[in-house]
Amino acid sequence: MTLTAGIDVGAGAVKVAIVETGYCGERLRGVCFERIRRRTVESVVDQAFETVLNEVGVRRDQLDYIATTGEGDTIPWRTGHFYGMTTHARGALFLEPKARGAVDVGALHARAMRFDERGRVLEYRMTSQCASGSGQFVENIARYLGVALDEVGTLSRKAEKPEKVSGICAVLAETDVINMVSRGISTPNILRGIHDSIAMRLASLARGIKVSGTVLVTGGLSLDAGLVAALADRLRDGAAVVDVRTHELSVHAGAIGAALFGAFRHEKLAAKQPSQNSTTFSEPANAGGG
Amino acid sequence: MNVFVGIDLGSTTTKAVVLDADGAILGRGITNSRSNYDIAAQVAKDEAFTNVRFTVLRNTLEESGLLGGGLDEFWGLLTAAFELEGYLGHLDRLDVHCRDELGRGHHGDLTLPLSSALANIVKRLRDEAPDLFSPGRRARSDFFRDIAGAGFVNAAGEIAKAGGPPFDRIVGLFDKSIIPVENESDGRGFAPRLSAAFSRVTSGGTGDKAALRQLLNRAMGAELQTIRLVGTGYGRARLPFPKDQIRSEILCHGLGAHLMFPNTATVLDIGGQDTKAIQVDRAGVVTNFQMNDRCAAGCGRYLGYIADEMNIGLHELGPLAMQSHRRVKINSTCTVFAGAEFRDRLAAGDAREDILAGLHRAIMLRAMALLARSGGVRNEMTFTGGVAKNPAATAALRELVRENYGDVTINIAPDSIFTGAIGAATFALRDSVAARPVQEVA
Amino acid sequence: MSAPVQEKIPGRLGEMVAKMEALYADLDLAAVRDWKSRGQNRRAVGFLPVYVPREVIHAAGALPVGIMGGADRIEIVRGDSYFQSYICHLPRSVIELAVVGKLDALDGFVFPSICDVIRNLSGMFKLLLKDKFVHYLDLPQNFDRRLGGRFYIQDMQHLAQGIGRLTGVEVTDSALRASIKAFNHNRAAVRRLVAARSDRPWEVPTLEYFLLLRAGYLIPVEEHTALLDEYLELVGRSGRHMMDNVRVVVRGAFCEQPPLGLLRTLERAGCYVVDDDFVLGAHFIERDLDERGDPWEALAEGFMEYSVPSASKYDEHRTKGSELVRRVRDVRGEGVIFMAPSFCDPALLDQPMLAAALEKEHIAHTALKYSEDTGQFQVIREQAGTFADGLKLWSNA
Amino acid sequence: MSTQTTEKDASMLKQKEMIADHFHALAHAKKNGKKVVYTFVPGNLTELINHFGLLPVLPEINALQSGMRGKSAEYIAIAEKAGHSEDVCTYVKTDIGMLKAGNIGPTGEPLPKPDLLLLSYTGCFTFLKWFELLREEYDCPVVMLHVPYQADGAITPEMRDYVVGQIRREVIPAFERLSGVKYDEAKLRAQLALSARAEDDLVWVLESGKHRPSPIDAWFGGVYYIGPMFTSFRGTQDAIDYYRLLREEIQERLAQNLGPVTPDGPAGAERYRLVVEGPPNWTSFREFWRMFSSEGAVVVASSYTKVGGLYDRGFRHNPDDPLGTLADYCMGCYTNLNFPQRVALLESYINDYAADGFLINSVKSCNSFSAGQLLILRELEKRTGRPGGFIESDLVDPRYFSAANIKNRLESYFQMIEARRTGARP
Ligand SMILES: Nc1ncnc2c1ncn2[C@@H]1O[C@H](COP(=O)(O)OP(=O)(O)O)[C@@H](O)[C@H]1O
Ligand SMILES: Nc1ncnc2c1ncn2[C@@H]1O[C@H](COP(=O)(O)OP(=O)(O)O)[C@@H](O)[C@H]1O
Ligand code: SF4
Ligand code: SF4
Ligand code: SF4
Repeated sequence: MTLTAGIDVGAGAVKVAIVETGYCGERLRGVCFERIRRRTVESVVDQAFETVLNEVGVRRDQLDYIATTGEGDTIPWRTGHFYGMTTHARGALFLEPKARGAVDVGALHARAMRFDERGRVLEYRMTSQCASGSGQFVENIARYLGVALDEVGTLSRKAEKPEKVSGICAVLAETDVINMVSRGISTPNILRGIHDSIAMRLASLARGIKVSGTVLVTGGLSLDAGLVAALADRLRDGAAVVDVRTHELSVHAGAIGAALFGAFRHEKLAAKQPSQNSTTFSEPANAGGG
Repeated sequence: MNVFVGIDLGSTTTKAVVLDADGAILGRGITNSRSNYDIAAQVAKDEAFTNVRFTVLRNTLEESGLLGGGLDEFWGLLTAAFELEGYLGHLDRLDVHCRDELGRGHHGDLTLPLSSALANIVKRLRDEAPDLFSPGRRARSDFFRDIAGAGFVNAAGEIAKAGGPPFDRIVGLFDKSIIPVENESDGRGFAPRLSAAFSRVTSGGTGDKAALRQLLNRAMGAELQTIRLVGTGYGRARLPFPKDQIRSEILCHGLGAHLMFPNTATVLDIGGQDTKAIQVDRAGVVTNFQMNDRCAAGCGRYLGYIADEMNIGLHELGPLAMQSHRRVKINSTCTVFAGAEFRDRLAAGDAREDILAGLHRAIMLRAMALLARSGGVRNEMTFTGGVAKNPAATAALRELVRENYGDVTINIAPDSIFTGAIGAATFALRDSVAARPVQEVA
Repeated sequence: MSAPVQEKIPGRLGEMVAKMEALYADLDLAAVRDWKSRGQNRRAVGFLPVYVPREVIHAAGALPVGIMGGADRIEIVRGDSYFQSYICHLPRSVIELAVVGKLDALDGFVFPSICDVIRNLSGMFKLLLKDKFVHYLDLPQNFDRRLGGRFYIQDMQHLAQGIGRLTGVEVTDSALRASIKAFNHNRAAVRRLVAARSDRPWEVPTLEYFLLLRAGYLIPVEEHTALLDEYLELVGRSGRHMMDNVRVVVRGAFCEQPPLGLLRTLERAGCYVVDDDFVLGAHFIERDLDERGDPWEALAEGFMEYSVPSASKYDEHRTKGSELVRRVRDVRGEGVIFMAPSFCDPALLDQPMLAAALEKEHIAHTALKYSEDTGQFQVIREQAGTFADGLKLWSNA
Repeated sequence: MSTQTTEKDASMLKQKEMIADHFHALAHAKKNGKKVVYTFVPGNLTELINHFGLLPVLPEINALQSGMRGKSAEYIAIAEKAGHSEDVCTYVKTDIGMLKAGNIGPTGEPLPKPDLLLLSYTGCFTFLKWFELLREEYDCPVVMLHVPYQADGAITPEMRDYVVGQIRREVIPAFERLSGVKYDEAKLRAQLALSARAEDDLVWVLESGKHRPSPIDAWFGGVYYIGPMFTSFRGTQDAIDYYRLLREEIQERLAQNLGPVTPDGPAGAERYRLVVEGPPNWTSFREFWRMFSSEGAVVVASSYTKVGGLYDRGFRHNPDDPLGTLADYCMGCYTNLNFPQRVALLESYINDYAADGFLINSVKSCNSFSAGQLLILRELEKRTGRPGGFIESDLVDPRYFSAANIKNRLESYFQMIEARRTGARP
């Protein structure tokens, strides 16, 4: 049995997952999500890591592999690092075994990837210079509209006549939104308009890599049902049928994927140098587990 | 008194300026732009009118000699109390709206805890208010949203930590309620507010109350007759005025800058979401202009994101950046990424002030490109818009202009943020002069 | 995140790298000024990427100087005022360099016809630098000897005459043959470098490889050949170790060059670049040219028959896809990274065709965009890293 | 007023009919055994294509029409899905998208596949990539006609020989092979003579903009006027008839001192006379036009109406030198002029047409037009002293048409002209 941790350091939040792999397959032992909110990244990582270790009752030294992802390659005590799209794909596959594609929408960037049944990334795209398809965008708009982030999705789904958002810029769109409010457009219609415009960008990312079949939305915005619905609509009007899903643990996909790859790598390394790593494989390592 | 009004409805702030028939500035008003443009324009205009009345009042007081050497002190107390009254009025309405929100039944089990958290916060804000508005305490934002928002968030943080309802939920109340608060007018009006302020000040027993009150009433009664009003700015298309009372902000900024500094040849205006480079001739007529394209990178909002990230006020950014000795080179990126960029640089070991200095320079570099596009920097140059209030931005501008154009006089007025409104008000004045003969014939 | 710092390299190799870095960083063209000051009436002629017959400039007695933009080393103040946001970055920095006088050491400029941006830039130079020699080299896209070949020779001869007017040198056939010879030597040395790097990329890091080629754009060709030889000699003995990196081929960067930080980022993210089109003008002809016959014919043949493909050259025989596949196989590349400058129409429009060819052969590929002044590499690191992860994790799984 | 509308309709109806016939012929090309050649607008060899009885398809025109019909967004999305970058020319992407969506032409009838791609690339490198891409899709032969650039501001004998040589040795033989028709120089001369006749009328129409008020809008209206001449009708009797009708209608308006007719009816008083550089936007064409017409702004001359030839600068197809004249035509189009030439041309328009100012509409798609336009702006301001304006949009990508932004700039620009005209008032 192998016990590994994945730490996903994002622009907006730190996510940690603990995974156990063994004869009975892969088991997610615990997760933790901590928004950074103007704190130093190190302190947030430490806190999140401690929290989840306590929760699942595991000590640091019992971990076989600590895998980082996202901006986590600055964490000195990691065992190894995997890049964001590698881990999100793997995490998505874990959460939704049917998925062959994932769209990850984080605070600043959005990514789309297509992968095979083992989680091997076949193709991917991500946004770069411009934040117009990102979580931060939604956060700003929500703030303008006075809507809490976790209500955004519900409200957006109530839209009857979504308002078209013309501009591309996430900053100028704030003014657009003010205009809409002053024209008496309802909050749901505005939100859905915003969601549609983000979804359009995401869909073009996803289409660019020809996703099809089941696609899991991961990252922070997976919690936003309105965006997920908008994306599903957008991807539906193409030729290929795309089944867009989300999972309550979607936001942890990166961390989960990192932990799983940590295990994968650990086993590969162990196979290469069995003597050195043998202790890690001994039964007592399991003591803390449940 | 006949007055001419200019309103500049910016993407971030709305400004109003009142002129008399000779073109002298009588008053200025500013508020943050909000979803209801009519209200924003109205509030700015009210503020400007209040400003006019205060000017009148001050003159009256001086003439009366009633307070002698105590005038300045009394004046300080009265203006502070007046602001405090305004603040408290807003706070009342914030309280009401928050309660309404709680009453809507979305909050389930949290309704009660949220309600008591709210009561706690409002009480706190009330208690802290007099101190915030005591005379001599400057350097705070001009806007209720910012002042109350900061206090609210801080208090919410403490309450949440002490086992109260979750932080997000408490702050959510504020976010929801601030919009209606901003979108309804003050209700109370100038006179009652001044009167309440007066009572506050005189409760201590300063001077001859009755005589003072009489003077006050006279000043408040002064009739202000708006002859003509011109609107401009980002939101001008939505202003509730007829088309002939609307001017492009380019023209207004050009003219405004010319009026403030008659030798102006080049104008740079950096607002919240747009940057304009304007060339004017000797009469203040625009001969060329360039604006940023559909990307808001490098505008004032960029600094807003940084201030948010650092949890400090906009006015504190510049002074902090000025402490830098080793500027970090930054290629200005997306406004939304500003916070992340800042955090990244911190993580890479750069000092706060050095990063800030780099960010300010990056913004100014973008402005330099626009300036070059519009025909370069000519002597003299006037820098306007909200960002001109930021000393690090102006320092970066001076440096870049010197490096690229040599010795050029750069004008920055303390009230540069009103430039567009001054231009608009002057157009109002000129239009009415030009229109009069036509009306007589007709 | 800021670009990772390169560790110091000891010894003579370190000195050489430092010298190349200094050449790279020298936006004022001190090396060119220095060369000019060492002789009477010396002239230097700048050229833009890619397909420029440097032999002609050389034979006309001028120093050919490659202009590759300003990378991330200059602040663009005026350049942006000439170009909208949706035009690639290179012309901004070139204009910036020109208008602030950093190209003053150059007496003339050659603009090869590789895209509309460079084409229009030639006209802008005509308007802005009225007293300089500006030549637009209209490379033939018709590869028939009697048509395109003839036109190209006429065009090169115009160029030779133009430079000749600057230097007072007439380009004779024998002078041109001598130039071809000098460049043949250089081409051979570059081929050795290219081969060494694809063989042992850990010995020749991308950064040094790039700087080496780049140096050839600023110093006389004979010196550059010597520099290449010495470098190869030294790295062969440097004892640099191999890392667990994947071998990738990079395409699209033939014109605007990626910043150094980006090159480092690629390696840090786990990629050895074993073949690329950086500084392509330094090795666009992959073999020696005829040194005995008509030298103009030899040069024309060089471009028309033996020049490497790029998005700027018409793919007459529809072979660019198979060429790329062959190249990937030759250098044992595990995948291809398409890395084009933002808004570069030729490179970006080429990609889907090349990608299709790779897909047919099941060669992995990915695409990144950059500009010469890209300052943030997270996105690039993540994309390149994911690509490397994919190849690495699954290599023998 | 009503007579005027019907008269206007005559030329418009004629053009509509010509276009409909052409697309109908295309739709039935294969059935009727007709061979199809795809080629580009600038410097097109229409007479030669018609000469061999081949049918021309101009993908740029299809892209433009897709933009006007509101289809381009969808097509661009399809092309981006197929791996095309957001950054590149949207004409290409619209065309590729249309192809992948079934190749339905602007009239709703299907377009035939090409039997040959004539890659005559005048003034734009993207053309080269475009046909390389189409070659991948259609797997058909390509003829390259490399048209050299007027780098030094003139067409040299070498350039002319090069182009004539390519036409003679490569284009004509390829057409002969494809059509089975022999090249007949006498016939081509006759065609070219017809071209020249219509060209005279087109020039007359374009130059009517010198009149005050201008009876035409030489940009928004101009794009309709150049249609037949720049596309597949040059050298046909239809084109001659069309331009004759058009000329008569405009003559009528001139006589009555009327301004242009806009989609919303006759234009109001002429307040601003403008020279415009750059192509228009097609996706919001009417809205865009309205931003001008509602302010009384009329475009009196434009460079876009010269992308298919600088007839107003004296060029006519010359029957006496058939291949030479085709070569000159290829090399003489606006985007094949070098910068000093472009600036000089615009400068003369500003003066000759007594413009109050000039405006650049910079389109994101087109590097050929856009790269360096800001220098053109500056040079023109310097040389003419008249105010320049600058707006940005795209040809067919609606994502790059920000109405509010453009309106804001235009209004500011017009007000600036007004303010400069009236000078400072007390
Ligand atoms: N409940 C929620 N509903 C909608 N969006 C949310 C919610 N919680 C978080 N988010 C969004 O998720 C983003 C953070 O996502 P994450 O994937 O963690 O980003 P990163 O990895 O870049 O830090 C935030 O910017 C926020 O917009
Ligand atoms: N007190 C201040 N100190 C420093 N900067 C300020 C201050 N007030 C406003 N700003 C800057 O000015 C910008 C708003 O400028 P403003 O001219 O009001 O914009 P607009 O006209 O678009 O509404 C803000 O984004 C901020 O960067
Ligand atoms: S358009 Fe807006 S969101 Fe995009 S880079 Fe510019 S400022 Fe950022
Ligand atoms: S980067 Fe591309 S578009 Fe730009 S100049 Fe070079 S080849 Fe032309
Ligand atoms: S780049 Fe310009 S000329 Fe070339 S195809 Fe695109 S729009 Fe046409």
